[in-house]
Amino acid sequence: MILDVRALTKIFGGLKAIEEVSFKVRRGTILSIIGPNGAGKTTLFNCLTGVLPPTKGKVLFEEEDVTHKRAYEITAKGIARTFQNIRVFGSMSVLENVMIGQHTRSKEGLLTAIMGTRKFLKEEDEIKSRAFEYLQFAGIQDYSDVLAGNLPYGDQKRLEIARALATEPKLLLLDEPAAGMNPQETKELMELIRRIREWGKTVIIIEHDMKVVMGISDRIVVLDHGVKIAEGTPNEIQNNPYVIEAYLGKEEVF
Amino acid sequence: MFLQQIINGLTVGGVYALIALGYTLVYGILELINFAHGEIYMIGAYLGIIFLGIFTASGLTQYSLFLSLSLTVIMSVIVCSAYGFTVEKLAYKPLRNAPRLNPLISAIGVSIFLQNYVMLTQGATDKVFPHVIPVTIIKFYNVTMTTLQIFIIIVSFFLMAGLHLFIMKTKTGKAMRAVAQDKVMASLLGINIDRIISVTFIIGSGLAAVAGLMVAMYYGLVNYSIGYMAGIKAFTAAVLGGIGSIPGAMIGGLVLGLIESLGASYLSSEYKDAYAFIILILILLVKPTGLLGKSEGQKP
Amino acid sequence: MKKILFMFWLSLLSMPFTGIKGGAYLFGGILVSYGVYFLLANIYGRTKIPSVPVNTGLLMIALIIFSLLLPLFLSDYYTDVAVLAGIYIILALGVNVVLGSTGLLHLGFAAFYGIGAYSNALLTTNFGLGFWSALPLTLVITSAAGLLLSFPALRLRGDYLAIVTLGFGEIIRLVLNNWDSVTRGPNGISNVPSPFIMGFEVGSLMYFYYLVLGFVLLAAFIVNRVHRSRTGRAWLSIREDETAAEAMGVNTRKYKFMALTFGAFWAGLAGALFASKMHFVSPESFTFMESVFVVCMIILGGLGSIPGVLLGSLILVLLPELLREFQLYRMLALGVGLVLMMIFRPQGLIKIS
Amino acid sequence: MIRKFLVFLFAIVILSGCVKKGEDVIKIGIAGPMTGDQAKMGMDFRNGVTLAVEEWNRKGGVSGRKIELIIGDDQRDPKQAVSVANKLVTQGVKGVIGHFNSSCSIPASDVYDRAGIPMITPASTNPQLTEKGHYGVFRVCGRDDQQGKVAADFVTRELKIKKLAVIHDKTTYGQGLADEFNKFLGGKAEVVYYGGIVQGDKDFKTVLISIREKAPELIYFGGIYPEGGLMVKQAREIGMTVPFMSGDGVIDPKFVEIAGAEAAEGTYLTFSPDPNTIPTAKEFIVQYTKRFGELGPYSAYAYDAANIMLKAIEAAGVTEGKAVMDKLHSMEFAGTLGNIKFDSKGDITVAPYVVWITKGGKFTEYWKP
Repeated sequence: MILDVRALTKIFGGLKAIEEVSFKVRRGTILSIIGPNGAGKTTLFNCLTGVLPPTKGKVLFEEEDVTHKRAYEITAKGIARTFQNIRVFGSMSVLENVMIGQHTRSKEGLLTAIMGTRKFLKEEDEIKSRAFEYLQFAGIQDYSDVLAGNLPYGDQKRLEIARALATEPKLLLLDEPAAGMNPQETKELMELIRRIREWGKTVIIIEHDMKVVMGISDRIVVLDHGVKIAEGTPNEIQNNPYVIEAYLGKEEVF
Repeated sequence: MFLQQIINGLTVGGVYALIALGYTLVYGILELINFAHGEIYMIGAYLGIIFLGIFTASGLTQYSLFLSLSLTVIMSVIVCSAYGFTVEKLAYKPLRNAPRLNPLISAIGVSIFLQNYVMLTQGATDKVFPHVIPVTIIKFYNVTMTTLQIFIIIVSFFLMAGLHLFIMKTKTGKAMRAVAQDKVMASLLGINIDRIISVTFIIGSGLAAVAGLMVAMYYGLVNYSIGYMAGIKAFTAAVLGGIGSIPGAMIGGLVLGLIESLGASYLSSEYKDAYAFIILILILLVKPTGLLGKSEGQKP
Repeated sequence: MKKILFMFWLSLLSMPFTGIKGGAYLFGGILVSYGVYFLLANIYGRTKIPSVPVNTGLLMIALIIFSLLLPLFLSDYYTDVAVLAGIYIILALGVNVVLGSTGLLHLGFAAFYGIGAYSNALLTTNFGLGFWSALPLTLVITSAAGLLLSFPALRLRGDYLAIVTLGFGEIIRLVLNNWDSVTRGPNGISNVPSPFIMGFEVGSLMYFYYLVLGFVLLAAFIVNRVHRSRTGRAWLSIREDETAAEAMGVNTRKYKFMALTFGAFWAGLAGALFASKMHFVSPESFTFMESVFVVCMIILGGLGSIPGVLLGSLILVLLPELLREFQLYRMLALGVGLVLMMIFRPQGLIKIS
Repeated sequence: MIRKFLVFLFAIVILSGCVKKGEDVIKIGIAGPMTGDQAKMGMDFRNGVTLAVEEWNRKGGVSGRKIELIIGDDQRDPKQAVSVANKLVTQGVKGVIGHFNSSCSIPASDVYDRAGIPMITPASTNPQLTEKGHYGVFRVCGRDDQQGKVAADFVTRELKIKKLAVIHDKTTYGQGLADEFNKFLGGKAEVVYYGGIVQGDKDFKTVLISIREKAPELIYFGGIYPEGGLMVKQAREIGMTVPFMSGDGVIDPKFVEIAGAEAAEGTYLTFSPDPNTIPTAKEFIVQYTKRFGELGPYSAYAYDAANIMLKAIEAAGVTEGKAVMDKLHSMEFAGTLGNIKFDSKGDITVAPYVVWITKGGKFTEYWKP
């Protein structure tokens, strides 16, 4: 088990955004989290990555309690994420964006930078070349000097993934990566996610596009009103009566 | 002596509270610290002197002091509200979707502009409010106060209560609360956001004009630089009470006035201006939501 | 038509202050200037200021040579202005780290500037230290002050930070004005000595110019290096999106600490130079307007861009000196300029490269 | 943009080199707060100097050379003062009348000293200015310690007051004056309250209430008229009837206007003797009022300072700084306010202060030491 979530609860001023959610993720698999809007999926991500402190419950990452760690510490331990609404660093270049991802994997500080020591220069070079590799992996190496804010939408999504990968995570959380993409882009994205898994990373995805979910997931967790109502393989979920009920009348899913 | 200081503090605090309401209203709706609000108050004070001067010159004051003063108040409030309205349209509206820092800097620009605009047109020296209002000193036991002081305290409370009712009971007031809660939702419900924002600026500026007028009458002296310090202190009052909360602004203003009065008399009068800042920093560190503020659900 | 109505509205508003005649003049003035603007905009075919591609390397070398030769053919007066500009550049570079790179709107930088100036003045006049032996101490003191303020600053975002730093600046100024036994209150401290270099007094303006120039180059060099390092990137990411930065593994608290301390460091240097140049410090030099002035320099030049800081500081220091006759209108223009910049060109005159 | 800017810079450099110094005129600098909140003081002061210079020019100038006035605006900001001083020096002034505020004169005097240019201030009363030991610094007004002494003498000898309060506005001038006053009381009267207020503040009731508790027989205020006026007004509003006393910074018609004639009644102020009572000043007052209207408190001093500077230049025969300073130190001058002779520090030898009183909204001379 790479991730073990135990009875995680988050309350916003009386409102339970997620309640007693528990699940486990096996190393090297893809887990999807689905559920209607407002089911608490993004809040769950925020609690897992330390963006929000959970009210109750525990998060174990590689058997280590990371529940109340701050976001950057969790990133350093090996969990990276993308955001639902794109959050690239708009007025920095694409390459610089990915170089930020390398932050926890490098260590040179202020003084060596000022003096321009050989060690510092070597590290900068390494960061740059590695960042470039991630850009290549995500297929946006041609835009490395473009300001991230000027990229087309789909490429910004790819950039977010490249940036998250640059933190060298063991577990990658993707928040609605296919939202707003056309079918061609979605197909390429699924390909990219598969390659990430082949690379030995574990992936958790929040996604509405059921083609994506059913196509690549090993397991699926379903949330509704902050509560986990089902968990299983794509096949099991498709036939789960609770899930069908939760979705019924809201969206035509299947 | 203590009681005397309290009355003094209430007078000053009432004025702070009126200005603080303007900050709180705007912050509630736009999440913008309207740095220029202090200057609007200063403009209100100047307008009072200017209009009263015009009425005196035209003989109205000699004919009826009450009529002349009422007209002065009405005119000052109208013109001052127009200033607030125009400032919003010119300097903040184009920036509504910009990063948060931009409207704040724009507000600082407006503040610098208005200050120097008044300095250039009205001169840098102090303006004296004409001695037309008869001031009676009231004394009981050890405490002395003037009729003007009582007037200021009463008017402040009256206006604050009025505003509270307006926000709670009227349709526009309810719309204002809705916009403050959630702009997107409010516009979906058919509320004209631009109009509500304009109304907010007009009300805030009108209250600031009254505060300016009362200060001009009370101290009898106005200059172009009074807006800065008063603005900062009123903002402190708003934060102290919990920014966005109307009763909070009132209580914050009064508390700040009292703290200043007592601090200046029992600690040191040289550091009088520092008390507001020290309180501000402490409040923001210890209880950023202020005395009456509700803690909002944090969203990243 | 709508525009003309709007101009009429503006002049109507101004009438209580300017009188009817003044309001009419204002109306005419706005109308004419709008006409001129309209004409010019039509001639150039577009209304936006084009961004300038700058070959920084070559330009920098040219600028350095130019500034080295400058005092040889400048009068004392303009050398004096140039020295002041240099001091402001160092100060602005410091503020740029905090505001430009990290995106923290700090409105109390005059406090660090003042602490630097007073530390230098006190150490040299009271303890008989020279400029050079006082300098490291001054820098430590100001950096420590920067560190101290970052504790409250860390917990606050955006506009709250602005107002708290403003308060901090005012408190420091009040302390400088009221702590008579140390700062001599409003009288200020006079007879601050000039720096000595190898037993040789840098009293003359021209030598002081070179001293300041040296520090400016050093500051620009160091800030530029840091700007392009891992630390600089972390700062930028905080400015762009604090939550995303934290999620990318940047310890935002630590880097804000560093930015505030590093920024205060340069403000301290600028203050020390200011004290030994003026031979005199008093609390009046470290007001809120001073902080705003420096922020304006950075906004004018372009947030986060070092050439922008240089340009912004030069414009804001030189223009008022050149147009002393228009002194009265300087602040008026500054206010309007800030608003216009925010609306039409928030990225500053020089685009971030 | 950058390129244009560089061209612009070059143009300035070339232009500044082209400005030829007209050798047929003598340039005299005048520096003070010409804009800002003390612009009125600056204007009075400028008018006085202008009048003197015009008279000289009508007579044909100094040694046949006309006088040209160059005006510097320090906005009462010490930093601006240094900048203005440098500008005046560069423009080749041979002497400076100014600055107005002590906080400006003190740092600016360093600049003039370095350039070897004499300066005469008509209004900076802080002792520090001439205590620095610059050879070329003079003042035609008194010093705060002289003023403070006169006030202290008046309080202890004439009013025989035993208990008093001292307030100041925390400025170089106000605090300096209050401290000197305090010093010269020499324990002959008990100071029951001593403290500062914030310049620019409008509410002094809190301080006054604290003072009221101590029941002093007099309140001495070191500061200028806006705060002075408000303080007197507010003291009356909380029922205090004690007399106030202050210095030359308060003696301004606006003081009465702010406080109201009734509240201001009986306020003592130290200032130079009334020029209207001095025979030598008669001609000056007529000329000044004809041209500029009412006399400002420092107009006569400004007029005298300019005359003294020009007389010294004429006597020296050259405009070279050292020679002029020598003359300033050695000569005796007939000023409108009496004969003036400078001591080795550059101060006038006779302390000119008297006590005035506010009566019926006007200031009148009341007591001579």
